[in-house]
Amino acid sequence: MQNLKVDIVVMGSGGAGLTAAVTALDYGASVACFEKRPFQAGSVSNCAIGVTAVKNDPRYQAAAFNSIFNYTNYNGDPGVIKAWINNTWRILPFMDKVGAKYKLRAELPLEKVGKGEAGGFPPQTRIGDAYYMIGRGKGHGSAIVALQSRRYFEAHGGQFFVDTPIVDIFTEGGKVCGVLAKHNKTGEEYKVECKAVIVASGGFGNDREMIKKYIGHNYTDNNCSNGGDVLFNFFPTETMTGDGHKLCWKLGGAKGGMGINGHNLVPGPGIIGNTPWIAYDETRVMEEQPYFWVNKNGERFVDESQSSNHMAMGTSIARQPGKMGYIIYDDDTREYLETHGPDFEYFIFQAEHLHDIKGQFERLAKLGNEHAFMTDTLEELADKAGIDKEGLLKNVARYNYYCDQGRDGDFSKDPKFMRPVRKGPFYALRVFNAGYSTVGGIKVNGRMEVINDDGKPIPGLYSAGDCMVGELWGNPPVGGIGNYSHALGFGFTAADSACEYIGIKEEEL
Amino acid sequence: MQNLKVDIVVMGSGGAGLTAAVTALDYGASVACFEKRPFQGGSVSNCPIINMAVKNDPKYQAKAFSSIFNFTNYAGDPGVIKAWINNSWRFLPFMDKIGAKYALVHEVPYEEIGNPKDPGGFPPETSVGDSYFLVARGKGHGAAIVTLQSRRYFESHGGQFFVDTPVIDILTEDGKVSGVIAKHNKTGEEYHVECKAVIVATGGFGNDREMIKKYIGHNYTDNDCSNGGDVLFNFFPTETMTGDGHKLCWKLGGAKGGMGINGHNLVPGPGIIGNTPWVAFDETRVMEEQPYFWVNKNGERFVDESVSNNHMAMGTSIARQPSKMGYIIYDDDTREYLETHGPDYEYFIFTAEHLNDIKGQFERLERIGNKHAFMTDTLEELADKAGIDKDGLLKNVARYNYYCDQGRDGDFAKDPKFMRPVRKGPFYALRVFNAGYSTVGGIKVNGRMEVINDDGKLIPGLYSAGDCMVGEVWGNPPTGGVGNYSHALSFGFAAADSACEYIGIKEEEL
Amino acid sequence: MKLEIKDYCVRCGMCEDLYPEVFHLNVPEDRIDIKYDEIPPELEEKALGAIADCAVGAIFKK
Amino acid sequence: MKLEIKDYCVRCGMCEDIYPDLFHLNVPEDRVDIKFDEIPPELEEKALGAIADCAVGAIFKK
Repeated sequence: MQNLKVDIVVMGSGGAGLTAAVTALDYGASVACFEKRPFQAGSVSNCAIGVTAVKNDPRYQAAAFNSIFNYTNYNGDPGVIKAWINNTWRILPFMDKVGAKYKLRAELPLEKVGKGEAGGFPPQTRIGDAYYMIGRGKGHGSAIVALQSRRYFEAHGGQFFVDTPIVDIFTEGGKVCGVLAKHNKTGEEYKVECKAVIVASGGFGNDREMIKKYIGHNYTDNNCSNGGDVLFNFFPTETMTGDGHKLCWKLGGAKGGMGINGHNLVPGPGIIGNTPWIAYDETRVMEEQPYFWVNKNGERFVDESQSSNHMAMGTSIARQPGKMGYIIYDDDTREYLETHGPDFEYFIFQAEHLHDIKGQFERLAKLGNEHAFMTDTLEELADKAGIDKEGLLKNVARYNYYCDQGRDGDFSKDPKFMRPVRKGPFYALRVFNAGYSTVGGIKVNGRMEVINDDGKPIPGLYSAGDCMVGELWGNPPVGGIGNYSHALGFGFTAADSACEYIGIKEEEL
Repeated sequence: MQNLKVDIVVMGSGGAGLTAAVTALDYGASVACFEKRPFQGGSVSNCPIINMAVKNDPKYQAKAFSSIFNFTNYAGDPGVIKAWINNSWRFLPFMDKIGAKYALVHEVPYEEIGNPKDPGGFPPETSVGDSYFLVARGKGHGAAIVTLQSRRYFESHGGQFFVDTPVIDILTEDGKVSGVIAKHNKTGEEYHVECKAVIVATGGFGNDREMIKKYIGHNYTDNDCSNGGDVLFNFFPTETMTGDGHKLCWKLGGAKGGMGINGHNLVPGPGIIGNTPWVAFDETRVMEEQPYFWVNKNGERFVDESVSNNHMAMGTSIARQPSKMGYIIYDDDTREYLETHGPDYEYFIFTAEHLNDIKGQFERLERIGNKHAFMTDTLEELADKAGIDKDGLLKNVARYNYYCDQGRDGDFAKDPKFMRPVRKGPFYALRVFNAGYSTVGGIKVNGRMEVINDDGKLIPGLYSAGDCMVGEVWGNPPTGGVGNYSHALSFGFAAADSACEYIGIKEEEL
Repeated sequence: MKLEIKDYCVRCGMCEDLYPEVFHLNVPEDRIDIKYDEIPPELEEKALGAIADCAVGAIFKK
Repeated sequence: MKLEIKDYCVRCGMCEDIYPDLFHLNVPEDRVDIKFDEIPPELEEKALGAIADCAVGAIFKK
């Protein structure tokens, strides 16, 4: 048993945890950061390449705040929304400080805040300047930011423990007073006395019961074979079990809104790897095209010009029976994709033209992928893909009628994306929701203080990152809601509040 | 026991039920409409005075559709949204047909669809169509005339209308709707009706406490909010809205759709609200809409108060606060400002240039025992009397006054022109709850108003329209500000179209 | 003067809001009660007001 | 040529995605396994590729 005494303990070393740890350290607090896995970075080790930063200018911040609060149908907590938006400018000096490089990708003029063109995200959520983080090799920038934050933290007196999850948080007279951590391999216990704890333990993508109970989805493997409907493949681990949620709830913390951040994906061998950047084939690009989507009953369920909008597709697929959708091409469109090229670009794989789609489908079949189909007739496609035959034939005829008329009588889709589904062979992809991580569950206020059902803070208990970001939305939609700047903005805020609480920093009004 | 045979039975005679009944009749169907209460009108007997209609032009309809679908964070059912928007123009010829008058009050130019210059009390993305005033009689509200005239048209064109006779069961034969059983409330007379299709238009379940708690998480309360409850259904004083249609559809395998509360924030208790929202007993409604200083039970601000007249914003924000209540607090300077300069926001039902003798109104409310309006000399006293956390209130008032003196809102970026400090006693406060006009949603339907099961498959012959299914417009409806008379009308048209196509007396227009 | 209320009255309760001395919205029985069989002379003017103000014109002189 | 992986490797599994013949992401053990103690000559070029491509530069020649 080791005994320690620090001002602040941080639980988790992802985007939010390390940002809070470094920020608190620089205010002069003594900080210990406990990481359950053998390394730093949490879920940002595997994804984020860009970040949003709203200018440190009240006009931009007010426009961004109103756009987001309105867009959540006012379900989001305005204090939490403000904490994110008003602290994103700090990302740039933070990256300079820890030595991570970035470059401006697109500046957003004031009049365009929340009103940009749609692209892959709802216009109301495009609220700040877009920066691209410079990664190393074929990797993604956020892994470097996390690594450099850890190096800075350790070099400036921060105590960093890997393989050592926090197993309990202690209180005295209702106030946080310490934690107990335990090394995964050696079993060594660390009894830490502290004044404040910042819980930054991320999502609970590996806890099947929590996913079913709180989000209503069934966890499944990468092949979506066990009748499940959400896979957490982007972030291949088995450690995300909501430890922070359980401890905060045990201490009386209320349950906040919960959802899934990720986006729609064709599962199964030959399509997805460990990290989303590596394209085994061009299904990711084919799935983003604004052509013809149906559900299990063969019915269209969305204006397909939203196909590249991950919130629109994630939420729409989650509403369909079996929580799955199919995108179907005929041979003319297959040829169009190979000659003219795709209408929508998928921002990760830029492909002018697609290549030998027939060959790619044959390869997937050879690898045993059960979610890509190539058939000569629609009847055969219905049988093989498990789509209601009568529904499919009726709705393909209806859609072709509208294509010939050059208007979409059902969902007012832009006629230029109306491609009939007529000439075999037919190509179809079955698409599920892929969770990158779960979002939300720990209820906090705008100071990142963990609050109970009565809105009262639990003194000394703070939270930041995926585990609390549901409060930004209230009842989070499915998909397309993740933003690396959340983790950073909330990390800064949690550190500020904790340092004000322990009395080493004044609150700036 | 009476036996009848008709093509279509309509359950309920509110805005959606009577619109469906009249529309089906005009397609040539034989229709019987069964109303549980002794009269027609349902929940529109007591409210709407304005209706929205999107022009019958694909360009306008497409823009309106995407504005709404986007605003629901894509949780709304696009087919249902389309059925609402693309049928809303049919309101105009329908009104002419039944002899009810209307007047255009605001035309929305194409570029302002979902992006109005002045959003008024609603989220900008939801103002998507032209607004028409429903010409009313006396001091009443236009919708009551529309349903009365619809009933008269229905009865005079061969429709069979039964009052005091709720449908108590829907019968099926090998999975298809085949009839209903209805029973007169007073005589006990039973009606066995053979039919091919049933349109369930039974509205909300505002009087079923268990359903409200279980499906929406609110606690029903009386008009004084005295039993610790947090939502009152005062606008529509009845005891009959018990979700009969929901229960029958669910029994037949219909899936549960999104459910919420349509209504808006209100100060409860005697002297403030009457039976109908049109009659102002005093000026609290106007005071409550002003963009000044709101706090929750812990004394914390919880919203950018410039949305105070936005009923979805305030309803949803209040629903998120502890005990689902909020307080709007004025000091004496602002009281005087309201009496001299007049309110910054106009409440579209009570247009008051200046408020009058606010002190006297609060004294009157106290005299008649209203427990939700407070007038005190000090903030400490206000905290005690109103049940607000004292140091939370004092701390946050000081913080707010600091920002007022600086002319900037560091918390929610409120427009500085609405930053009025809370400094000079006496202080006036109103405790505000969510008032449900009705519940919304619960019966899951597709874009053809066909009731569907969890697998998305339809129950042949079973349709639904109106408040009982409108949750599908939203997916997970926000609290408040979600009601729109045009929902009832459009879904009534759509349900009648689909039912008449199903029984083969009408072709589907693609 | 006697008053009667037609069956198509929509029970909105506005008559009680405006003329509480003459009308009462009886929610349990789902109807409007007129407080006097014979309207006293001093309330006759209010009764005429109610006839004019009723949302659906369901109040008549019997 | 021998390879080693530093402790700050973020287990993103990209090395397995690009060079499956050299690396395997061992999810239960939460580490990346190198498939050869001594890298065969025909795979040395790929090993150098992995060193360059690693997201956090955690792959080194021992």
